[in-house]
Amino acid sequence: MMAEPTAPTTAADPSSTRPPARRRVAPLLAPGLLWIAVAYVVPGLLVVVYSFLTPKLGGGVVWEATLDSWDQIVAKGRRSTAGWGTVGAAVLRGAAAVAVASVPAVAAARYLGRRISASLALAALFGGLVAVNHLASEYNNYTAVFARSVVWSVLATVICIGLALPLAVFISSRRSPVTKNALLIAVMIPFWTSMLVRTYAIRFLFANTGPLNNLLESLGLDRIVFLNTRFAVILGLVYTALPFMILPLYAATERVDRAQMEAARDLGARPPQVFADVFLPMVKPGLIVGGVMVFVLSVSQYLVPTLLGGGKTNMIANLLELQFGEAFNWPLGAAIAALFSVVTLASLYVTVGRRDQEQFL
Amino acid sequence: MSRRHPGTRMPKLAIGSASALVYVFFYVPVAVLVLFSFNQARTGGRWAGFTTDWYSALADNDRLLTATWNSLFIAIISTAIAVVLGTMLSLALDRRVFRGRTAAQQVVYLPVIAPEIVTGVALLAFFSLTLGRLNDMLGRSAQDAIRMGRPTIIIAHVAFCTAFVALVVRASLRTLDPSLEEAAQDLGANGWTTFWRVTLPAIMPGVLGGALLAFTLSLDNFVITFFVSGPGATTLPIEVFGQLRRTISPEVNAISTLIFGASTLLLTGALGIQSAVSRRRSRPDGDSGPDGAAVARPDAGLRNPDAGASHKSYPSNPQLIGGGKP
Amino acid sequence: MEPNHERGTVSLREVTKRFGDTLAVAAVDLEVKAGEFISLLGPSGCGKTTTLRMISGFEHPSEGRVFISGRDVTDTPAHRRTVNSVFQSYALFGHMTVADNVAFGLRVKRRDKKTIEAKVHEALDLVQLLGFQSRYPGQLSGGQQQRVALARAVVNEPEVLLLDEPLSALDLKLRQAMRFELTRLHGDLGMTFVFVTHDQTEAITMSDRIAVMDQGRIHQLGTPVDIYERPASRFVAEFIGEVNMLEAAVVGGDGARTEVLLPSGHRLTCAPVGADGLSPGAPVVIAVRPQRVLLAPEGEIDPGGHAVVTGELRELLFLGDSTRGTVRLADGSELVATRYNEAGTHPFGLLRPGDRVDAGWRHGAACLVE
Amino acid sequence: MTKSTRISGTRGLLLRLLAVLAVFAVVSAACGNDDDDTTADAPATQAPAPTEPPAPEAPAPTEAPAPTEPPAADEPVSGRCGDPARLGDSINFLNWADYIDVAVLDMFEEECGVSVTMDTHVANEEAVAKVDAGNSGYSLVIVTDYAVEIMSSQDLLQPLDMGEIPNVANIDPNQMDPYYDPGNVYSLPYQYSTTGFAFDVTAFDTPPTSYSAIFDENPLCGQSSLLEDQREVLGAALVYLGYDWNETSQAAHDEALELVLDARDCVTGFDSANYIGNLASGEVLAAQSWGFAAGIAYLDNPNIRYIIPDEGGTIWQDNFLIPADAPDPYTAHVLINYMLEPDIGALITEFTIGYTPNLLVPPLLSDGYYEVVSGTGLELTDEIRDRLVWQVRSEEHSIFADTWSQVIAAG
Repeated sequence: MMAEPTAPTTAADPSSTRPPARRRVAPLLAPGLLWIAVAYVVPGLLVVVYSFLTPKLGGGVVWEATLDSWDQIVAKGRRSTAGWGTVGAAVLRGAAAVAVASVPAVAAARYLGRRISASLALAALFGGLVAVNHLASEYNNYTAVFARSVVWSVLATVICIGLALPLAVFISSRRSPVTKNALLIAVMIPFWTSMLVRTYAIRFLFANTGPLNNLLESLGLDRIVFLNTRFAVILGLVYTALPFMILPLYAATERVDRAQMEAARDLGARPPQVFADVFLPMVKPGLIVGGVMVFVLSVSQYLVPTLLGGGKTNMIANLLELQFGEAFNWPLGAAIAALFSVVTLASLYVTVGRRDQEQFL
Repeated sequence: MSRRHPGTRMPKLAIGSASALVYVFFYVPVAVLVLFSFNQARTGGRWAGFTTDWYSALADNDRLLTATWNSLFIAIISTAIAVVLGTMLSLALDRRVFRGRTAAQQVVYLPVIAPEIVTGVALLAFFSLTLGRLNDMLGRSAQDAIRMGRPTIIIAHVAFCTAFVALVVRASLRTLDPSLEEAAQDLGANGWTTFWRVTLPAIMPGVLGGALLAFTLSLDNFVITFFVSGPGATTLPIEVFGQLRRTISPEVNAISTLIFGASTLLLTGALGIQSAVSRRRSRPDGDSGPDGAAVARPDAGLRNPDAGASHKSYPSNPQLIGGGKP
Repeated sequence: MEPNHERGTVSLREVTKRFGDTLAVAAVDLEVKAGEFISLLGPSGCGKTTTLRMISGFEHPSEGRVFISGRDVTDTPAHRRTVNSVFQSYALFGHMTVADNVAFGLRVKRRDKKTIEAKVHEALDLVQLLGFQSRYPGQLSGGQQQRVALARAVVNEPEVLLLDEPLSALDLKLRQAMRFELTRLHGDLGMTFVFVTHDQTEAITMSDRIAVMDQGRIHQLGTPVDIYERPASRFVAEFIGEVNMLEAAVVGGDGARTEVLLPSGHRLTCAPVGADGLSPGAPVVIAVRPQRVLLAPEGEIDPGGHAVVTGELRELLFLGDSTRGTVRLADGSELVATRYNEAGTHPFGLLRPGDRVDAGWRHGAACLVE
Repeated sequence: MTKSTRISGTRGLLLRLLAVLAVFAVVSAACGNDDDDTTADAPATQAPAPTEPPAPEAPAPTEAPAPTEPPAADEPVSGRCGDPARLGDSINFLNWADYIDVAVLDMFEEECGVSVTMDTHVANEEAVAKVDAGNSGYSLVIVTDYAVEIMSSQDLLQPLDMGEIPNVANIDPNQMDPYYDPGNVYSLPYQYSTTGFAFDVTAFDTPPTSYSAIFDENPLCGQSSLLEDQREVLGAALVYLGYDWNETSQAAHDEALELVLDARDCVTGFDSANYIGNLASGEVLAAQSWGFAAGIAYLDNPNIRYIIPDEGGTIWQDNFLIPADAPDPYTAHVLINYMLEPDIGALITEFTIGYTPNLLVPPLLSDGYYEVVSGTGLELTDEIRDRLVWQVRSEEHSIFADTWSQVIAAG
């Protein structure tokens, strides 16, 4: 009977909408919507306006319109020590990465009995990321920071998925709802203590003279520099954002119909096939929501690169902080922020896609 | 293709150990800070003997206590407002049809996807602009001027908390059988009664989950708070960030340990209550799973083997954390 | 026409419902008598649930008016209507006990405690669930939940009880038992039941009248016998029970009977179509229920009292309580006949697949306009 | 029976929420109580904490304030609290994080009845931005030299009324009339110090004397750090290359950038936050450092030494300021004067391990303080002073931010 449209999803013809429902929307919607609009939309527009104004020594702006900030962003894009050689090197590295990645990808595709072209596309994506990453590390400009932030955040998102998936499956396969909630709460509890303090504890653990390196040394291994490296920053990103992947992914896993997976097994699918063809599509909404949250959280992280990157491994937020802080160049900061927001939102829009977006929203 | 089911134990083991690893990942840093709070050495690193001195020192550390109180106060108020606004928003977005719904949706979830640092900066610009104008308009002098502080922090926190609450509550609204509300109306309940007696209890797990998330986010927010705080409104993360210039004082570890302990107790207590409630509402082995098979009951007329099947799609199971997603 | 003011009547006047561009219900007129058990029967998406929801107040008609007990309730919100519903998903309140679920409507109407307690007791007694008061819905079986939902609705003594596929979530045996239960309840309570279903057996066995719907329209409204024996359209005939459809053309006839010619060359007589017959040449369809079709060796059926066609017996299928024979006519169309099996005898005598057979039925099988 | 079940069912959910609130209420009540208790005994217990002696032989620097304490508690308010009629009840004070012994604030509150709400900043720019935003609510702000110039140029400050600050007579003339505030119209010195180079003496055969230890031949790759401060890092690079510390030419900056980027691979990080603890724990063995910070690290690790490299370093001074829109300028004047009292100044300097601009303070400082200063090598001789420059900041110095953004972009 579900075919009868009982809840149309688009704004319906006014005459067919029940008058009472119409009336009640505004009081429900207005307070929250206004609040968010005041705190987000208006200031957001202000940022755009600021990017066209003149900087003032001491912070803030002088209300004189200028294109300087945008000019500077473009100029900084040009003032780069890298040349075509770098681009060539990036292409070579990317190609090598594609070659290396496609071997296991094709093998996996054959094993899973799936189309090889999809695996090749994945390998190509990987190669593209490697190439972009190479460019990011060579180009000495804002683009580099942007690219780096995006690449690291994507990496953090992938790692978060890798860690959260087994955990979500583990939790949702517990039988008692109380155990489930206990495990979920155990995910949340550490986050009630200040993230700064926990990050400081991570610093201690990974320090050159910290317990981990002491352990390595006592095992007769060399000490490894963990802190202020990409490793530390990505670890920090994962640590900070992981719960935001676990919760939605768990919610999605909880709704997975086990019978379908059993049916797939019954039809002769191997476990990895069941995972890829049945399980993953079913938890896709959770992956999307979690992925979006982790990505956004990571790409704009300030504390993690500051505390664990030690000023040597920086992300966009550090650049913004410089302009709004020491540099006293709010308009340039605003321009970077505006560009950054556009890049983030656009990349989300492109990757998530319209249909899934509807699911997310 | 031959069937192959060996190693069914293997993935289970792998999943279990991977999960254990995640918990280790979460808790080792916490363990370190708990340990440090009992360490005699002032600067971390070496263990200089057990002490509870830092806890007594904490009692005298006004700055830290004030900052903690500020954080809690702001988190509680923001969460309270956000839960109301977020729930209302999710009801409007999920239960009503209106023009511009998509646009409203996009605005509501803006805080979820807007980079924090941009928001902080934008809010600073916005508040310094508007508060200045406001003070001029009201003719406030320097003494009684409206300025940044707890109110501005709360305005900012409520905004992003509302979005997260709306997200989580909407997820539980989506799994809610819409005819539940219709049934209430059908039985003569008006909008209010329906909401209070039927909808709210049914989505309570989502609402609580949203509140929990909002509270966590508000309590731990640094970047946005940093930009919009004012005199006397230093929160714990900001205080700690200031301390990082030297080294985190053991008192910070002590208060973090206390917060950790309190939240553990609190949530464990909540869990206990929840398990009692859910045990009362359903048979021992689950009220929703396919394994909630019917036990033969002293049923006067008709006996049937289909228990559980019918309400499976709309579990009333009070799950504390509703998850972030449909 | 003045709507009937008797308590328990429902009138739909030219009720139309559109969802965007979709026409869900198209100008439906329906008069439900007081105390009647009426079914809205039709396939998925035919508009029957939407029609029901316009009576209960969950949908507002795009056009037309809805009357309950003679009062125009078109603009009355659901919670002020004197009707109650049993939902397909039962929609029991999971956080309330059985007793609280049943008492909900009375509490909302602020009845006094004593009355509530007495009525809840009575209602639970009615559905044979006494002793389950303090259970939660999660602890009940599907059938029990179903009966709680019933009790919750009838305890309010609604003028009309609306049931939206209440049996569809139950398994076969339980469904059959619940049919009796519902019929019994209807008898006991004497209130008007509007019952939505896509299951023709349910509709036929329980209803006083059936409204067969498709694509937002009521195709036929009548007693189960009317609907079964004299389907008004090909859709109704096909939807209710199994039926043979034979294409034919009118060749003559009068007000009492219609002469038609089958493509296979047979001339038949069937019940009249319309008031004054049809002009020769008009295409019609003959609808014959399989159990009305006799099979016999060629030439053995008396063409006087019967309409007869001839063909080849393709197969005989044993169905347990009956046997089903399929006959292929000269033009390739097939005709099905069923016979109840009786102990020790072959239902179709000595007929075997491959035999040339006569298939015949008494004159008066339905003729339908195409 | 049915009813009670139902209610407790709903209450279960409510309870959960209430329980959350209840615990916080308890916590907050505890905070409230503590507020009342602290004032009495805070000064005694608070002071020692940050400068706890690392080794028994180092006399605790914190014993010093003790003799000054009794008069503080018992003396009549007279000279130290200004005019009671004009004095406010409370004052908002914006200071560097971890830059004052909070006992001072408690003493002021007890002695003069003014409660001080101190907020902290971690960058001058942050303080400037807050004041610049208007109606910051702060009556007293402490920022470093160049920030004073910026704020006065933006008309964010009000002139100080020296008549209300008699203790101005105590201030070292060397620290007065600075480039950033000629004639001390808007500011008075709070503490000052230098920026140089700190290292663990056991890590070097011959202690370094030049920035080459960081920029050219860093012997401690992975165990040394530079400050996270565009002006200090680029300034050091510029003087190492033979330019002026405040050089703004593009060519010089291109060179400096290259130098810093080369050094970048070897230092563990650009770090203004953790390096003090890192020096103390041995995580880092050499670091560009603020003078006072080297002293603090010395407290935990007596092998720490501090030098101003041959090429030079910076001298900087933190200052009292009263914003133009300060809610209570009078009380701010009184508080400034209070902090310029010798005993209070001693408390502050003992805590910060900076240099005091107050000529009456040095005799009051403890042996422990002097032990740290001489042990670390923090003495400010004339020879060293000659190598120090002030950081200047004006519009054209925005090139530093441009260059620095390249450093940030690099990794």
